[in-house]
Amino acid sequence: MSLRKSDHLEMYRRMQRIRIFEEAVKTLPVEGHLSIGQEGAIVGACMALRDDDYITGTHRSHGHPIGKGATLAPLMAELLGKVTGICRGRGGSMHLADFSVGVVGESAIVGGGIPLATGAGFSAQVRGTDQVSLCFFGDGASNQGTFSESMNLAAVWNLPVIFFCENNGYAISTSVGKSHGQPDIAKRADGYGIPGVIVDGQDALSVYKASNEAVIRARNGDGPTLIEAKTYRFEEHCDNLNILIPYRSQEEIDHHVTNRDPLVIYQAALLAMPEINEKDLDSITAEVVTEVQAAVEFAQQSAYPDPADLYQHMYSTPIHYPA
Amino acid sequence: MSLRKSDHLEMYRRMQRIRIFEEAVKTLPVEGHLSIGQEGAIVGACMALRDDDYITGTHRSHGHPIGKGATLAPLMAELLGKVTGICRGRGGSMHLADFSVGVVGESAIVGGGIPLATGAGFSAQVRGTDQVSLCFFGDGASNQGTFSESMNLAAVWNLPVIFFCENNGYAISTSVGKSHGQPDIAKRADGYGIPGVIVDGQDALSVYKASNEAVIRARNGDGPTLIEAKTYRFEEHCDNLNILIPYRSQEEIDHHVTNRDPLVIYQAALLAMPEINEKDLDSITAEVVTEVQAAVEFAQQSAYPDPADLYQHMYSTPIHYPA
Amino acid sequence: MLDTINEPLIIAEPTSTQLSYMDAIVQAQKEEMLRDERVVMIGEDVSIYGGTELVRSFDENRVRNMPISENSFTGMAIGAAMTGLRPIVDLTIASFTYLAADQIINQASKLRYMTGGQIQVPIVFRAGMYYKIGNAAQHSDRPYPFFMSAPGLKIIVPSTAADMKGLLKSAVRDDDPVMIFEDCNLWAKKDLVSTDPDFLIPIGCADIKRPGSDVTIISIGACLPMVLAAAKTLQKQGISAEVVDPRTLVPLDKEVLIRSVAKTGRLVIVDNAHRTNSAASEIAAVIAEEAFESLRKPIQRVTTADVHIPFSPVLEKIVYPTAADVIGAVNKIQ
Amino acid sequence: MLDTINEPLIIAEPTSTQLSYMDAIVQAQKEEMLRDERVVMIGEDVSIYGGTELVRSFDENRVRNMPISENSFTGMAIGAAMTGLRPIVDLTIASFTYLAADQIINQASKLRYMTGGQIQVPIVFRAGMYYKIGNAAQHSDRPYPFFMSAPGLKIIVPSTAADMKGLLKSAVRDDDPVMIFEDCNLWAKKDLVSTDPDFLIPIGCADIKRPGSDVTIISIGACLPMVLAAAKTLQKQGISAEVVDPRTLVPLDKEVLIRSVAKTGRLVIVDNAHRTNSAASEIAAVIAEEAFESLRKPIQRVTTADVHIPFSPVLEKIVYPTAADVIGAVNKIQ
Ligand SMILES: Cc1ncc(C[n+]2csc(CCOP(=O)(O)OP(=O)(O)O)c2C)c(N)n1
Ligand SMILES: Cc1ncc(C[n+]2csc(CCOP(=O)(O)OP(=O)(O)O)c2C)c(N)n1
Ligand SMILES: [Mg+2]
Ligand SMILES: [Mg+2]
Repeated sequence: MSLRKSDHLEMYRRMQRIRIFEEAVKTLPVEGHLSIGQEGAIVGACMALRDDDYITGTHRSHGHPIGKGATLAPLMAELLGKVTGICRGRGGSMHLADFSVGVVGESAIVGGGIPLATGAGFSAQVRGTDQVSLCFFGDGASNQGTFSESMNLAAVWNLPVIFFCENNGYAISTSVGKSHGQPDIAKRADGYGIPGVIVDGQDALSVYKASNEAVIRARNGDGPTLIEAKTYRFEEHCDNLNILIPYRSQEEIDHHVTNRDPLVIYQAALLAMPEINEKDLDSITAEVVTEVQAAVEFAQQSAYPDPADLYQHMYSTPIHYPA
Repeated sequence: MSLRKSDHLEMYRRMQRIRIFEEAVKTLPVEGHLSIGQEGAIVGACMALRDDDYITGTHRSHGHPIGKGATLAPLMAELLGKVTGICRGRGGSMHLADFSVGVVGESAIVGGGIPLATGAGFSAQVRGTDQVSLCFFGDGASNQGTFSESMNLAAVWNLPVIFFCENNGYAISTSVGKSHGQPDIAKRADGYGIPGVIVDGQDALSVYKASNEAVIRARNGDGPTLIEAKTYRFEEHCDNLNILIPYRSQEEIDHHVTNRDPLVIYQAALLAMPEINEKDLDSITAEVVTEVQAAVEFAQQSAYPDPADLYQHMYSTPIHYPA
Repeated sequence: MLDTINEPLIIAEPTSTQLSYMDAIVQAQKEEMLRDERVVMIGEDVSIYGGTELVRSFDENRVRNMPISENSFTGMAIGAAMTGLRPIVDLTIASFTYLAADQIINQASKLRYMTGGQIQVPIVFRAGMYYKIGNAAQHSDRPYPFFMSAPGLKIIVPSTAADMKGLLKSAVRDDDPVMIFEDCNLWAKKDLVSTDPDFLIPIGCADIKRPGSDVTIISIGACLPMVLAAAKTLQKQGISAEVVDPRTLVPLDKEVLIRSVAKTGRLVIVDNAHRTNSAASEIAAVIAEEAFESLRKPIQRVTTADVHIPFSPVLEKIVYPTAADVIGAVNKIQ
Repeated sequence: MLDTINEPLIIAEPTSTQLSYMDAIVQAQKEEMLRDERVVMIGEDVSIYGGTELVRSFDENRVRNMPISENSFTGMAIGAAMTGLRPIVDLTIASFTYLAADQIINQASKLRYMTGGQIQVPIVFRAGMYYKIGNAAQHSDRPYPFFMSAPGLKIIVPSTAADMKGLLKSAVRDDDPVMIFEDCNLWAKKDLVSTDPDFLIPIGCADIKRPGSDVTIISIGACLPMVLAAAKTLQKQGISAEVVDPRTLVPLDKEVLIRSVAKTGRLVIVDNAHRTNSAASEIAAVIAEEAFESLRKPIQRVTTADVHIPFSPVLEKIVYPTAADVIGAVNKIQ
């Protein structure tokens, strides 16, 4: 499926939503793991999905639901612990799972979401739908046993799953070079008999293309694919860390921020298209700025959960509960 | 290092020890997972090791210590739950770990021994010895996350570890074809940047050769290797299983027993050597028969542990114990 | 679906039949799988361990054999539960539950709450406790206490074929994660079991297995036959023991337990788990807190010693609680 | 090495200094690593989380950064412990211990026994309990009760910088696996701590943090500052509370606990773990069994509710036990 103008603009809109949402988060009293720098990878992948497809994400959880099309206000309200939050204030920054757009979990247990995504694919297969499931996980997470176990499970049962690695080069302070026997995570696919693809994660269009191929494969019943998007995190791992021993150079960061910004790269690609002009993009940006402002206001004006409701949502069928 | 006559005879002796030990076990009231059919893989690997090198094994635990050179009597006594057993009667059939010959554990948790072996290699590296550590595990175990995690750990830290897969085609009733994304487990090595080698596990000499190369690499500080020995289990998974749905054909079993017996194959190879003759082999067999008989008698005549010693060996430094 | 109180469950017994504990497991699963096509079963070597009948009755879509990857296939089932299926995960031997503890606790037990009720996780985890059979420490754990400390799970330990069938079926129909600990020592034990495909035993209800007046003996899981034997012997001594089986450990049916202790004033708790932090400990704590005024004597825990399960039969047979231990404990508080 | 009773430990205090709980962790490790070159430290991002000083003091042979593979690097450390090293494994956040539960329980806790004493496993597992800081349920567990039910482990929960230093050092010198649960809420808390590099606090010894006569309050881990504050308030009410800190949960120093209850006749146990199967439950069970005759009133457990830790600060702050709860519990049994 090739992208129409409206798709391109939607892709741009979602990337801007992530960027501007995260910039707003930086101004709020919220501790978070930001997705700035990784918008191309996230949105490029999500644009290849249908609304009823599933994703799972990670502790770096803001970008994924936005990429999948979530409304911003409940996400922002969740960050502030409000009852209007997407998780009613129970989840918080590492867990912005919006089930209404197919987010089956944002796991703060590194590697924990990979089996869940595999299960969503399994479910689709058993129920006989043509939904697919895409699993976001980091380079660090790829060293959890769940990754290889799940790839194998998906391969054995030919599940409609896309394993999508956001390789941003680091797991907190640990570089891929110092934590991986070899640096190309996509090469692991071969050991499980599934295709492994490396893609430039800063180029949203390349990401979209690779993801789209994997989605088509999965939807056709041809099984899982591993995609490794080489990307970069522009900000610190999260904003409450006190890292005294530097693990990456300022030059490295500057290089990526200056030359490898996925929004700048995509903008250039869009503006090279005859059917898209600067005004299109500017008006989207302006809309998103308004949207994010509204989300912040909504969040700030929302109430906190009522302490009396502490036990709500623990059980579907509570029995003798609370004791 | 190439094998001298005495090495060949020792290799033959250990293979016979496993075979004859296991045949004796079949006559005893012991439930066990037998190593018959896998002697070539086990002994071929162990012969590449020094006495002070480490191994870990699995629930199919009888062959590994014997392959590593253990005395038979304490192993047999352990199977009968006697206090003279190698584990003082605490371990039993799935756990014949003889530390005196470097067995660091026989884990009945499938995949559980792989990190332990990695740790023995880590320990050797930190302590600055040139010991190596070899990890036996099955095709089934290769699907545990510990396998990929440990390979990666060993690769990252260049540990002197040999990951040795006894691929006997089945995990209980589940064939490799139905549980692995692709059937060559050795191919997974590439994903971690380490060499992966496939070898005919029924040919002890080929196993020795591949293992020896891996041991040299490890001892030289060149890091881990994955070896996959294609082998076959001649007996049922273990002798208390009631498997009502057949998972392998009688023809398949017959084929291996008739044409692919590692003892027969090695015998033929030995007899083709000018320096070895039938008498050499016959006298070894006779010695081993006597040795196994003595082990059975020792085991049968040994006492059970004293119930008063139930708590012994729980703690090195017992504090308020038993409570 | 919002939080609601469990619908009252219909307990009907049109006809009954003699069924083994093992057959009760198989039948419960088969009936639920026939009733609801969202129910699927996954596990290692599903064709063995009592699964043969299921493999013969359902295709691979419903009964799936898994590679040996406990944490991930458990997580896979959790993901499936979140997206429309109602999986039964057979973890086979209970000592393997530790491998899946991360997914069971960090995901299954937590996700409903953490998503503010957006997601529900209707899933059953089965774990078989294979002990007393010379399997040694790595295969003989009885780890229900371990999971009792994680909120969000329901935990059941049936002691009879009827309880097994009724509770397992309730577990499958429950919209929350339920762990069911089966006891291999009961496999062959037969019992009269309803043939009604809607026969259910509600989760969270204790059962008085034997009424009595002098002492309450709370029996957990497979301790029951031995405890009933002890109660018989005690009767001959003139001591009338009331035997109560909680059946569900989380949530605990405190009311029934407290009522019994209020009547007898004496409590012995029998549990095959290791003593420290056993289910017996939790129950003792509840009673010492909520029914202290009823207690006339110290609570007695009769449990497995805090020692790993040894292989040698002469050692193994002395670690578990026996009828003599139960009788001794009762006599101690007369 | 055969089973022997712990050598009597020398407790010397030549000089002392003010040290934070976090610095006590760092110093204990550094001193032990200097003393014994078999002591190595492994964990994720070891240069952060207080490890910076260790990374600067030791080379990569002694302090190793690990890929995110908790079960395997824990197992790797266990294998190393079996073959001559004495590793300290930093599992960082306690909720991640479930990922390593298989190796900790099935291997580390069992192998000495299962090999008939051939192998010993001198290893320390550190786990940090990060809660009360808006980390939500997947990062906020306090799972020591979970591991208490596995025989073969020693489990410590220090509540002061001095206890931390002395117990962590004892843990490193112990020849058995020890789990140490640290509390991030105490990191900055300072305390007078001995500078003697051989200052040790023996494992298995409770400590009376405040003598008293009317009620015993057993305080677990980081509940201590709050419990001491409650005791102060109670004093003003004319109630003299004895505050006892078990410090070690396995093995439990029953003697000291029982002696205190024998004196006061009243017991409140305060524990930040979830109520069901908490350490408080185990202690309540021990007392209800072994010191029942001393008890004049029901045992009170003051614990975290059986609910997952919510993110929202307005919800999170109400789940943990407070001084008011402790005072309420004490007043209930006056
Ligand atoms: C099981 C587990 N181990 C460790 C952590 C602590 N932790 C949080 S984020 C992180 C790094 C993850 O790296 P990566 O997967 O590359 O994701 P990124 O942060 O780069 O997006 C770690 C180690 C965790 N949350 N869960
Ligand atoms: C963690 C764990 N899961 C499941 C089992 C049950 N089990 C025992 S042996 C076995 C098959 C192992 O297959 P493989 O690794 O190929 O070894 P083999 O038996 O063929 O020697 C299984 C599933 C176990 N012991 N441990
Ligand atoms: Mg990363
Ligand atoms: Mg096999």
